[in-house]
Amino acid sequence: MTLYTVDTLLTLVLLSVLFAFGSSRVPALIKVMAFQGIVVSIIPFFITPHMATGAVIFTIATLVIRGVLIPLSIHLAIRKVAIQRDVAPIVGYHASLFFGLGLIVAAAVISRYLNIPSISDSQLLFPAAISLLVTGMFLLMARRNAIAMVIGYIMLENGIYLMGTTFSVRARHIVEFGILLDVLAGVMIMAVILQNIKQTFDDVDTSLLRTLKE
Amino acid sequence: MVEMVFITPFVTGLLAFVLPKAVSRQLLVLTGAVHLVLSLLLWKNTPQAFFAEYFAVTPEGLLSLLVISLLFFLISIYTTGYLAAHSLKSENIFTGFMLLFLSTMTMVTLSDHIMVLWIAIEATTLASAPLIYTHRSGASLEATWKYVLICSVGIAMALVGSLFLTFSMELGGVTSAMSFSALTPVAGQLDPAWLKAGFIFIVVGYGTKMGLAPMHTWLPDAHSEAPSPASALLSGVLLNCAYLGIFKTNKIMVSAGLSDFSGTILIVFGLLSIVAAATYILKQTEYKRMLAYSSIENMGIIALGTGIGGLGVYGAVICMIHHSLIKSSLFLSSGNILMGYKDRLIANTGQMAKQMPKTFVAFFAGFAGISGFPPFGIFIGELFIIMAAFKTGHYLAAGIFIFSLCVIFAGFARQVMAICFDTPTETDTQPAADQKNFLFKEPPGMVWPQYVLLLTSLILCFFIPDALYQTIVDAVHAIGGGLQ
Amino acid sequence: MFESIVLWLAAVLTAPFFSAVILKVKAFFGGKKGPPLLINYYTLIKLFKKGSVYSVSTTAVFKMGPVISCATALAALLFLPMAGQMPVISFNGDVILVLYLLGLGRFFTIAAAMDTASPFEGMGAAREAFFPIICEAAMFMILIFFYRLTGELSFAAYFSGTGTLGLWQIAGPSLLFIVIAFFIILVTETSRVPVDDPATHLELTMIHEVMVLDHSGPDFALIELGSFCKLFFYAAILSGLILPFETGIPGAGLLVFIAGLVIVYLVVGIIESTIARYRMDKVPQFVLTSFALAFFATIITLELIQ
Amino acid sequence: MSHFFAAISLILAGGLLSLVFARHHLFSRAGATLLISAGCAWGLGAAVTTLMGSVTHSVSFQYLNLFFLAFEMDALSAFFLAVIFLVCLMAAVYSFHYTQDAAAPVKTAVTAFFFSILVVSMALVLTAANIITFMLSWEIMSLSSFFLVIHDYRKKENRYAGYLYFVFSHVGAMFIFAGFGIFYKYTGSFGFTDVHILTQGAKILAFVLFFIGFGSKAGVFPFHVWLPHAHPAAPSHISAVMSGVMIKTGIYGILRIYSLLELPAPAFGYLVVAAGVVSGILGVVYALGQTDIKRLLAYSSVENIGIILIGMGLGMVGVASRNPVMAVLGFSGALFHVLNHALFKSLLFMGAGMVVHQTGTRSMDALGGLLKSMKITGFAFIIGSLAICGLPPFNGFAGEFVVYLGGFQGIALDKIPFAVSVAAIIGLAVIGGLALACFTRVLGIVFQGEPRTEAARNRTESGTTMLWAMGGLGGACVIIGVFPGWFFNLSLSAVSALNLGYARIPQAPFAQITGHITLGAFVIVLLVLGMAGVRSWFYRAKPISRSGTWGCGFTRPTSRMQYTGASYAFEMVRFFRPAAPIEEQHPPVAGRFPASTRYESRVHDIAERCMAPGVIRPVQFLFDRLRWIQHGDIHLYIGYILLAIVLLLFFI
Repeated sequence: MTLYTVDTLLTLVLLSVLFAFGSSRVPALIKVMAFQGIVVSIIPFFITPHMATGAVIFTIATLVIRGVLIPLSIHLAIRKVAIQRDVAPIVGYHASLFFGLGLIVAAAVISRYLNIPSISDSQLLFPAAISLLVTGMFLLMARRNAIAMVIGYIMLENGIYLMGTTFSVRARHIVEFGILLDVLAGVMIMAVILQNIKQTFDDVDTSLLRTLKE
Repeated sequence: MVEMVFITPFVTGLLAFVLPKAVSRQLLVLTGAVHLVLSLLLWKNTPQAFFAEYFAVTPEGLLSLLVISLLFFLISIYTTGYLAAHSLKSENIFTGFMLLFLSTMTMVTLSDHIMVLWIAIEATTLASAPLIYTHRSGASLEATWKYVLICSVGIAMALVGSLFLTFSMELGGVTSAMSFSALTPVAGQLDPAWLKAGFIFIVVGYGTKMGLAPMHTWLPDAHSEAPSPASALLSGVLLNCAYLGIFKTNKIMVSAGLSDFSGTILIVFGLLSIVAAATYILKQTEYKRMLAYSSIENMGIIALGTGIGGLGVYGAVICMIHHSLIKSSLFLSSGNILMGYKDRLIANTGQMAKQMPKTFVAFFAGFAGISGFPPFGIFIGELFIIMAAFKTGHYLAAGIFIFSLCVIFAGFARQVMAICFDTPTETDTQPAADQKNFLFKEPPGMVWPQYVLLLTSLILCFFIPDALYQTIVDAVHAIGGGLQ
Repeated sequence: MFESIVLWLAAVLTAPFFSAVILKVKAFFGGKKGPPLLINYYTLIKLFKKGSVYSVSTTAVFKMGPVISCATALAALLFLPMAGQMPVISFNGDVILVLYLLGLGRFFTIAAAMDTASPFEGMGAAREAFFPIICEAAMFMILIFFYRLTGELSFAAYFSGTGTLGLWQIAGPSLLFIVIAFFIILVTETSRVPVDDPATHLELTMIHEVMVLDHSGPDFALIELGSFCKLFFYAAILSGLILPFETGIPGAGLLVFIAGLVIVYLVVGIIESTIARYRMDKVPQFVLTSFALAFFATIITLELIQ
Repeated sequence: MSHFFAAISLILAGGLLSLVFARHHLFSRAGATLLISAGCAWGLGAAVTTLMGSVTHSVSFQYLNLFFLAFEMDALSAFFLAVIFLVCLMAAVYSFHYTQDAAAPVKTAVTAFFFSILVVSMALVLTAANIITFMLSWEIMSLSSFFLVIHDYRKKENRYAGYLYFVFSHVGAMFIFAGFGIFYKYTGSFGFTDVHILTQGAKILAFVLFFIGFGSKAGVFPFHVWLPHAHPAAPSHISAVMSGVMIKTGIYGILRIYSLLELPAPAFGYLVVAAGVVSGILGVVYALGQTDIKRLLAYSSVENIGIILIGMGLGMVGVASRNPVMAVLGFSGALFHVLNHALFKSLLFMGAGMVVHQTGTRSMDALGGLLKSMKITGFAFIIGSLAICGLPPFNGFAGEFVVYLGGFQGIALDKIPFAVSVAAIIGLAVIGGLALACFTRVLGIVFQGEPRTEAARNRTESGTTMLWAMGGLGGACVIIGVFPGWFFNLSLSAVSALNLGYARIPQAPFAQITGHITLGAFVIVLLVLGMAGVRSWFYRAKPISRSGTWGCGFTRPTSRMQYTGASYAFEMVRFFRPAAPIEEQHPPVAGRFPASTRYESRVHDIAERCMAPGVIRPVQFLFDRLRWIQHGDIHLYIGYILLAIVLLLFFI
């Protein structure tokens, strides 16, 4: 039963990945990201049959931060910065979409061959994590829109979190929480920078940020 | 009470946001002094940490901690003069984040748990980002943006690497705490494949922060855009903190018997960084960027020495200490130059020997030291590294290293001599060229910190107190370095 | 020893006489009676009687010039074995000393010439500095040749007693090259035709003569005497080379030696009256040939000896 | 050894004192001069006693808790030390009046300070007995001399010179580093003791590396480019020290390494002789082409280094071909020439310094006729010139004579050694002739004839200590030239420290050689005196009148009609044209009554010409290809991170 739910959740994650690849508008991207954050952070509930209260509290905290606070901060950043809505792709959407599909397949194949310690026997966990990682990287590298890049970073972090689920349920939550705070603070600072970028260049196209070079 | 050392600056940093400017300046120096005292105490009697699982006093950590607090103290003194001469719009934010930055870096040096180390290092990024953006210019904004994003991504990689370490623990059936001190003895049981993968991710991740090519890309921008005291901190100690992460991980690799693997990777990154530095120093037009690239070079040298092992590790540690001392003094002097000439371009400076004799002495001595001339310590470090490279048969590495050193020196010397001796070319700086209109009078507070730093390096080149020597030796032995 | 000193004195005294031979030969070719054979003595005495006029530009160096150039020439003769006799002084390496002594003389001749601030003398000095460089190289090549044969490094070993004869026996053919090379060196060092023409009247084309334009009276006499001795020095070497016959009779050796000298001087005279001087830029090649000859000779001997 | 360190600390004290009391100009100068010269004298004494006793002192201090700074003074070091202290003593004395312009007292003090550092570091280089010590003092030596080169940084050419010198010395030091690296690989220790255990190949490689490294300091031909720029830039007493002794530290290095390697490979000898002949001939040819008097002297240092190398090379060939006489003659001749060159070259630089100091110009063609007004300087310079041309009875001859004898020893050998010896002898002969031309030129253009410009008109010499120094050095040149015996024995005992495997070198046969030199000297001196007597006898009561030089028909010769240095040297330089390209600039003479025209010619240094296209441009090209990496686009920056990871993952 639990394994089934876990797999469905992970499929949702993969779906969000595809959306992320395909979506051309920043708000949509944010929604995808928020959804993804929620899904990712409730997974531990289903992986571990009976959780300690600490784990429960921590997972809820994660849910709040990943699912609410982070998307909210980005959203506010956009609100402040009346943004132009296109993510300004370097790689086109269709190409990205196909890349995403290929990526998921590749991730699944690779993780077959890897010898991964896992307390959940879900086959999708690791592939999903990898594809989240790479998605983040992809958005960071293939979108000129600064907001899209920040979102990419967040997806990267989501992926890492997913990869660490197995570890996080065992580890001291204080440590996990520290990581989480770091991510949050990082996103906050990025949001601030986004606003400043907008104010200085009244645009968030990072192609404007190429003055410092040799 | 180990934690006090980083909690104190954290608290004072928070205070500095709210206190009036003058007070917070004093607070900066005061905290520096207190921090210095605390870390000296820590060094004298290495106590147990309260959260023993997360924090511990390790020799390599102690070394960087001592360097950090000495540097910060001197830099804070310089900073007061700097802030007096150079009014910032948001001074409190500057001072506050300086202190937070100090606290996070201290945390790095003391943290023993893999994840805590990661948290601390990521925290340094976040604490230093506002420092880079102090000038509120478009360029500084870009620099900050690149700094935050690239470093965050890089360090995220380091987090992945740390996770891989946990995997290797799982597979190896190691149930000890995730602290370096706990893992090092049992490293043999760890699953080698995941360990290697973890090392790769961690080296790339922390290497991004340390400024190893090709992940160094943020470094010259950030260091050149930040106000000079901040650049001095970034270049002098932040890089060491990142190096600490690699160093500790390498410790595990060595005791797991994978030193060849890790060594080769470190050597490659080291050489790449040195060559990259040579590439950009050769025709550099801005002196702060030049210094930044020279930091990349020195980080490369340190990585190279660590990778070579044996005497090279000793050389690397010596290089690390002296690079911090000398490079921070150089950045402070560059601050004076910037104030004097109001220009970042080397072409618009000149005749510093006449205009700013005190700064000139500091700057030139720093240059001589950083390019491996005695009586400054980097000379010894480079000597040892070269010797070790030959000893261990890394002839190609030694060749590339020596060649790049020559190229770097050629470039560096030309720029520095242009700054110090040439007559300014641009017409708009002609007034700056003659003494009357040359406004910047070097206040002692902005000169003798450099002298103290250089003097320390000079003394350490000839005499290392036994206690410090013992610490170094412990650190070196920890990753299988020898002294012969 | 005593004979050596006597011979040395004789050489110094007769050097002017032999130079007069050249003049006679030239006169003969010119179909003239020519000056008496003692002409040079008359000139010297006349000069010694005169006073001097010194240029205001000159310094003490100008006065040192004649003294030292003459002294070096005399010193060179001290080391030279004549008529198969041992020289006054001889030790291993005296050859090098002699060559450098001549260099010393040259140094001061040039210095004295530069002292006058005259463009022509400067020109002559430049040439005087240039050509002997190649001569020295050739001389040392010849020394290498001799050393290779004898293993000795002194004139005495080459030209006294049966030394020369021995040389001919070991390496006759290549010694011919040496003789020619030596003759070229003689012509260059003593600035005769075809390198330089002592009888020319155009300063632009002079080498040695132009350098001494400003010397007068006894100074000039010393210079003349010095150049006579220098010529005698090389001629003596050549005569030793071409007539290496060692007869037991004491007088005969001397006669042979004098005969050799006369031959050399005659040849110099004949060349001087038959060949025109070379253009200045041809001279270096000409001098280089002497080096080439000596080098060639040495190479051949390498074959011969093994 | 304690004496040695006492002397060194005295010298250092002098430098510091001058720095501390920089404001009190006279005091700081006097104090520096006194202390430094006292220290030099003391050190000289210590060195000479060591040399005559030919004992080895050694001492070592702990360094960085585990390593040692080891010092050792054997006969070889002592010999070089004696030379250095002697010349530096004279230079210190000279500097007192030379640096008396109170315009920039601080700068003077700084110069004195770095001068003392230079002296001390040179002394330490010569006594260093392990890698760390050696490199430490070596680098300090380079650094301090660099500051001396750029002491007058307002001139652009001085800055260029300083830069060139800085880079060259650093690159050279890197080669030395590499050489020591090879040592360390095999010995595993920083000491020099068991270097001989290296393998044959390693020894040869190390020797080549060291030869390049030390050669770039000594000014061996292709690596000499910095020298003619740097030496003139320094103040003259410093130029004297740099040209006279500092470059000798390179020679010392080569000798020391050779003796450490204990490998009698003939290849070393061939290499060294070849380098020597090339440096010697080209050095003097370029010297002949110079118009700047100090540059000329610098180039002639390259020439003399060539002579020294020829001697050393002959020695090495001698060792290789088991001919002890040749070996000893070669090495001792080279060492003897080290001493002699130090003396006369510093003498010449001091003379040039006096000229430049008084006339304010270094261009020879602006000078002339100085001998009339600067008697002492002029005659000192004449003595120096005679000595540097290797003419008897001066010290230059004594050294070259011994080298010649060594070369002729090689003639008796066959195959390559024979060819090498021939090259050496002919090379020496040509060098001697060219040097004669070169220095008659300097004399004639600078000191003789008539002043060519106002700069040279009735300039008198001043500065007592400067004259003392020159007088002392000139005297030394004559004394060594006439009585070389004792000094030659010093170099002999230095040779015995080279551990060539000859138990101890008998001095009798060499005493014979020096005896011959003395004999020759006496002959020439007596004859000259006699001739002078004859001359004065003929001149007694004779009318002596003075008038203008006969202008060969020109009624009104002017001083500008004098033969210039360029035209004096032109033919000779053109003889070596491919190696010494001459660049001429003159507008074509036009019209029936041509207007006043101009003519310039300069002789180019082939090595300097090839440096830019041969070395610098390729390096710059290589690195320019890499510059695009830092192109400012964050997306690709992140890409680098990914790339690095992906590439590395393949190696698991």
